Amino acid sequence: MSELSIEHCSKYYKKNGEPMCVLKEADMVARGGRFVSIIGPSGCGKSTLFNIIAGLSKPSEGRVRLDGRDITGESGHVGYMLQKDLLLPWRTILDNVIIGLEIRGVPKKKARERALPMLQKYGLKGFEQDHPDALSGGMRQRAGLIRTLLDDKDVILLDEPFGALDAQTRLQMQNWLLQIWSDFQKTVLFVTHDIDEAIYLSDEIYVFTPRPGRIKAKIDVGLPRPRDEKTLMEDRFLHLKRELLLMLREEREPSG
Amino acid sequence: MSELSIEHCSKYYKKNGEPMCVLKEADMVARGGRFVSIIGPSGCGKSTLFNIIAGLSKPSEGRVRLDGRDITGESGHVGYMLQKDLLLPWRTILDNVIIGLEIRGVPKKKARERALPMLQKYGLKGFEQDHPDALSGGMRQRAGLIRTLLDDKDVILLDEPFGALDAQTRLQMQNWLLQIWSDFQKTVLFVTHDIDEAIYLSDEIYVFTPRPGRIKAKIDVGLPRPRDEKTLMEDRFLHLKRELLLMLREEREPSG
Amino acid sequence: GSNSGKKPVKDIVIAEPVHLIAYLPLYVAIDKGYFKDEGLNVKVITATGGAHVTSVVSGDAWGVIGGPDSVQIANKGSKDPITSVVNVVNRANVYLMAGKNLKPKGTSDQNLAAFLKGKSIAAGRYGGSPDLLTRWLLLKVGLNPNKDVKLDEPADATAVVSLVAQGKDDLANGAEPQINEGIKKGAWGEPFYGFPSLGDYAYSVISTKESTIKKDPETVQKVVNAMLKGLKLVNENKAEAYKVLKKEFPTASDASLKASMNRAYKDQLWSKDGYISPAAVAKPLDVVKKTGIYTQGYQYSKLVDMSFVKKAEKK
Amino acid sequence: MAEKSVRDASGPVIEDRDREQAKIRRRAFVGQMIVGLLIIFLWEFLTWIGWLDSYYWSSPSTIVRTGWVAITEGTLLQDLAYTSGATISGFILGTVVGSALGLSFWWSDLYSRITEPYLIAFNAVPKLALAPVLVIMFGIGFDSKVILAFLMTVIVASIAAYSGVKNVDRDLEKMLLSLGAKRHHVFFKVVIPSSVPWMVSSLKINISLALAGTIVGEFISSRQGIGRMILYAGQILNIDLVWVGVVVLSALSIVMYLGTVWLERLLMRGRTPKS
Amino acid sequence: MAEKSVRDASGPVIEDRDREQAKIRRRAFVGQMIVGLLIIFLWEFLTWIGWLDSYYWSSPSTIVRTGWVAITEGTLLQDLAYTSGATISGFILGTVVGSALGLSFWWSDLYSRITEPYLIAFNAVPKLALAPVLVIMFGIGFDSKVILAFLMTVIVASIAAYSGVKNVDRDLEKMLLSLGAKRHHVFFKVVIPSSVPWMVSSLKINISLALAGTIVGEFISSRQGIGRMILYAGQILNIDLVWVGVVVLSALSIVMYLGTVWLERLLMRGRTPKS
Ligand SMILES: Nc1ncnc2c1ncn2[C@@H]1O[C@H](COP(=O)(O)OP(=O)(O)OP(=O)(O)O)[C@@H](O)[C@H]1O
Ligand SMILES: Nc1ncnc2c1ncn2[C@@H]1O[C@H](COP(=O)(O)OP(=O)(O)OP(=O)(O)O)[C@@H](O)[C@H]1O
Ligand SMILES: [Mg+2]
Ligand SMILES: [Mg+2]
Repeated sequence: MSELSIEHCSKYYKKNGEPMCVLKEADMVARGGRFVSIIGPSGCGKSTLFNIIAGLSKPSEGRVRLDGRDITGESGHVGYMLQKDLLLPWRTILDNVIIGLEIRGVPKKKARERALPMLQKYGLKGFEQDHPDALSGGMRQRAGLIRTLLDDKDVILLDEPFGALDAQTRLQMQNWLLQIWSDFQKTVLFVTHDIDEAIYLSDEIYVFTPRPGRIKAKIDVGLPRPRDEKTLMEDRFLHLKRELLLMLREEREPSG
Repeated sequence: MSELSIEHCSKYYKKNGEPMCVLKEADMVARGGRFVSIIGPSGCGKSTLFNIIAGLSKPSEGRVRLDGRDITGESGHVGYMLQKDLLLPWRTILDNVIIGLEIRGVPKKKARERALPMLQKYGLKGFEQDHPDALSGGMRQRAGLIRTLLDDKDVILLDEPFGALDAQTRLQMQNWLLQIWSDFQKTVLFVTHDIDEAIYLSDEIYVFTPRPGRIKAKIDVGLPRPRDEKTLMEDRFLHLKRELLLMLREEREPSG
Repeated sequence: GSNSGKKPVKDIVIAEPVHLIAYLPLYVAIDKGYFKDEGLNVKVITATGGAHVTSVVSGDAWGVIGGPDSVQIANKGSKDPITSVVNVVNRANVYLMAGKNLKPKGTSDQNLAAFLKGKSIAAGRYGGSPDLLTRWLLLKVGLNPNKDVKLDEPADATAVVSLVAQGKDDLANGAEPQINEGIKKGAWGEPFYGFPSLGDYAYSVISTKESTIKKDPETVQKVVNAMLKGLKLVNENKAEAYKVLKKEFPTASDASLKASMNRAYKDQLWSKDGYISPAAVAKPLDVVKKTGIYTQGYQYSKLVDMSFVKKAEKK
Repeated sequence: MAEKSVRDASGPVIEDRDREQAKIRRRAFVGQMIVGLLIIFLWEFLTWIGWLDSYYWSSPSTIVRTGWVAITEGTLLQDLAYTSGATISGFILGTVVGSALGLSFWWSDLYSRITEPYLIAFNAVPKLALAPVLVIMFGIGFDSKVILAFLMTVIVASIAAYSGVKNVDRDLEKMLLSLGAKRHHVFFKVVIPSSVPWMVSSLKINISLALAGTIVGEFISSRQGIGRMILYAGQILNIDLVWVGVVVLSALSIVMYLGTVWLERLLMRGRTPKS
Repeated sequence: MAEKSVRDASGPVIEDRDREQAKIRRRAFVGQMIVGLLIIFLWEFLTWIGWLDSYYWSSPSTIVRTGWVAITEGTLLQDLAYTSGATISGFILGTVVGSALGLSFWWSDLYSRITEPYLIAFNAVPKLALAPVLVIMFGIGFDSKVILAFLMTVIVASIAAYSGVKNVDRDLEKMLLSLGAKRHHVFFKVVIPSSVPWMVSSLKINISLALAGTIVGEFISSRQGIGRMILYAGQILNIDLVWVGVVVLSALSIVMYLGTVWLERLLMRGRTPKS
């Protein structure tokens, strides 16, 4: 039940000699076991923020804390699924998903035994021994997600994991993710472009402004759990959807 | 106002010596100027079908006709935006989008003049001289779409063009695509995973079964045009959405 | 060769700069088992670019067959100089050939000077004995090798023939089998000048390190003994010598080998007694001095040690 | 043309990449044979009618005859074994050490930038020029040939591996780091495997460089080997024998080339080619 | 450590890749200088105290002295100009022709498969062995050195370009075809540009091969050039002068290497490195 807090994080790059701000004073808290989504236009610094949280990039200012401990710039504390699928083309799918376990020193054989049922359960049955090239985009993304989940961290960052999945699998994966989340009590930070998805999955939604990314609003979803497909037709759902659509339309005017 | 018809197309691969069917007896007609969407689970052969239509791959059986003319195996008759963004990393964005014009022999300078306003209009202002690496995923996809549109074909195949776009741009692009489509009377074949998107954009929706891909249903949307954000809350819209969700859930059972 | 398992066999390596018909006495001594009889197992390695001498200096080879001049040059500044112990080739084995339709009036210095001036010469590799001798001759007849003639100095013996054959050069220097090949090819006729006319000339001698002579004089003696036997056979038994030659150069044509042998005997190429006379050493060292390759002096007594040859003769 | 093949087919056309590849391989083999025979035939013919001077160009039939003599009366086969032994040893050594070196550059940008020009300078020094010095350093035995073959290959291998290292996808690195990987994990699990195609791409160049290194070593000093045979043949103006050496070397290099192709396939196994 | 640098910063830390790169470049340069000076110092010292035999190893001070004599009284500078001229000409020729050849393999799998082993075999033949034939074919002038430098580089360049061709993303090809491109469009707009990194990766290897080719050409026959000087020095066992040649060649190859680095940067300009 880890709590992740982002305190006043900013990120500047230098572009052609000029400093450029891509993320501005982000303040967020993901309380233990909560499902928090981030919605924002492309290029507003969502992946940058995730890189900072995962310790892969240092913020220009601000801190990241996990259960109060300062983890700014340190990697390995949170699970992170990057935006690209990033499967290693020379490994089979099975060997791709166990790489996190391998790093933690789990013997290959044991790691494979642990991963195999998961692959088979989540639609990669028969593809365990194939190389990523042989899979369609959706399948690759699934493998990437399974790899992150096998890493078994309390806080998981998911950068548009379902962006490339088809509608069916998407729904299936959404439910499955909710299942995992409630079973394992993980804190999830989730980037998505899909308003339905954000509302359906989250406890809270952060809405970002266009570049330089700033938090524009924080919305409490407040829909009862467990949720299912009927949730999508509920009034509260449709109300939130309209609200978000409006917020995003507002955003659009200055940029268009 | 070109009409595209796919007649009984199938595709077999040989995998480990065994023939494997990835697309089975697809029969489709996209009448001139219509907007036709395809929804189906990942790996069901949607990209395979598009490759066949674009003449990049030959069907194992069946024919493709454009306005009655057999174009099976011939490329260059339809506009095609592949699933990956496929921007050339060594060209600037501006030079990337004009490549189709270059191929048709338009002088570079003229091509640039034609492309520049389009880039600026559709959210790539200031990035014309950047290389694709410097752009976020969404921006790259936009550039790819602009490239396809500049190619100026009557029939356009779009393989999940908005899969990587954020919700705002997505809505914006959807409307913009509808604009283009009605202005230029293009016939559009559109692959998507987003049910909302499919209903919002299309005249007709084809639903595919999982691999081997077969056409499971054809749905007439029948929503009045022009459509706007209010359409998303209409009864007919919600009804169609529920219907499609059910259809996809049915599909899920045997595969899960 | 004959085999003897009586004495413990010692392995010895002798480095040669090229694999040459002129070194026949060495090959004969190996083939006929003269070294074996002395309890030595001799192997010959070919080492180019000056490496034949350095391999002795570095201790990889026991001895070297080559000119005493190159030995003296290598000795400059060395703490363990190389010393020559037995003579093998006692004539300057180099000839000058002229392309067709070219002929000097005579071989006097004036005639040669007049003939050579302005000609282009395909000489051997720069710094090699044929090349140095040619330069030396040019200086001797009063020409400047760098100005009055054009010297092409290919590293490869065959190139000398092709340069003249193609008319790119007027003259060439060289030895057998080049002479015969050039005649066959129609590049030139018989040589118009032969350096063997210089008389005794220590062209190829066998040398080893001073420390070897001090520490292991027995082995030096054995090598000298065997070499003298080899020289004797070559000088006295032409038929046997030819057999060994044929064996050593199996792919060369009979005509070419015969021509080489004939010229060698005609010019008394091989030393009769293995003795390196002070006059024979003086000539090559004069060549390197005049051509500016090595201008410091030398001491015959330091460069040459004839005690082993003398001891062998006494027996 | 593309249309026809579809129309004429009676049943459905099943795309089978493996079989197509096999077909191309077979055709290429036949083509190679034809080209080879054509070269031999033209060579023989042109020297026979005198268009090429047979003194310099020899002729295939003469070369075969001379080669036969070299095998039966000379030591061609031992020479061949000597040369190929040294080449293969040097090649393996050079490729392994060079690849390790190139990969090690991943660890520090500073270290790699400092080291690289020295390696290049060292590589560029023509070994034959160093004959007297090399004898001192490496001696005159079999080892010295192996060392020269090694020296010829090690730089190319290291540059290839370094190119691979520089082209590693940084995002893969990020992904691994996010899984809590240390740098050595990234190195062994991402950097090395993703550099393999680059390293493999240098094999074909390196095998011929190794051969060249061995030959140079034999030129400098040797009792055996094809290089020594060629040198000797040149000195006694036996141009036919020079050609025997050249032909044997070419054959050897083709055989070794095929060996590297096989090795390449072995190392690239499991990596489906881009389709 | 990583944390500190963030904490200590008073203002926001602005990430600036360009400046970091410049810093590393500067440091690498300093490092190279230090390593170079260290080598020279150790060399001088070890020969001075006698750990290295100064007869073989010469010493930096002796080399400088001998080099000065070679410049003032000899023809070292003309030799240098001759060698570098031939090297650069051969390098440019070989790279251009070789790259064109390698790229041409894209047009036909069959053609490339048939041609490749012959190229490799041809490349593997040590040029020095062919001296007599080469003299006939190319003569003994400046041209023959350029041609040898060309022959050394052309195969490596073609193999590199061919590797690039084989690694072209097929989807890019598809994309272009879907835009109605003919094969020549794909070739010029996709195949060539995406092979550039591969071709560029061969430049560093090729510059030293070109130098080796020139030196070999000078060995075969020359009136000028560093190779001829070294050969001559070795012949007369002037090991100090051999070292002068070696040092000059090394310096030349470092300069040429830096030239290729510059060229590489020029050719790769506009391709943002993977971040
Ligand atoms: N190394 C860098 N140097 C300069 N600018 C950078 C660098 N990395 C990212 N940027 C810029 O930072 C901005 C934010 O990028 P980021 O990838 O975080 O956006 P995002 O919100 O994840 O977008 P998307 O939804 O499209 O993935 C972009 O405009 C990008 O151009
Ligand atoms: N060259 C090939 N050889 C063998 N099988 C292939 C080949 N190309 C594609 N396939 C298989 O064909 C099936 C359909 O692939 P396709 O890319 O058309 O799916 P898709 O519907 O576009 O999926 P997605 O929505 O994930 O993009 C996949 O299972 C894939 O593994
Ligand atoms: Mg992102
Ligand atoms: Mg697809």
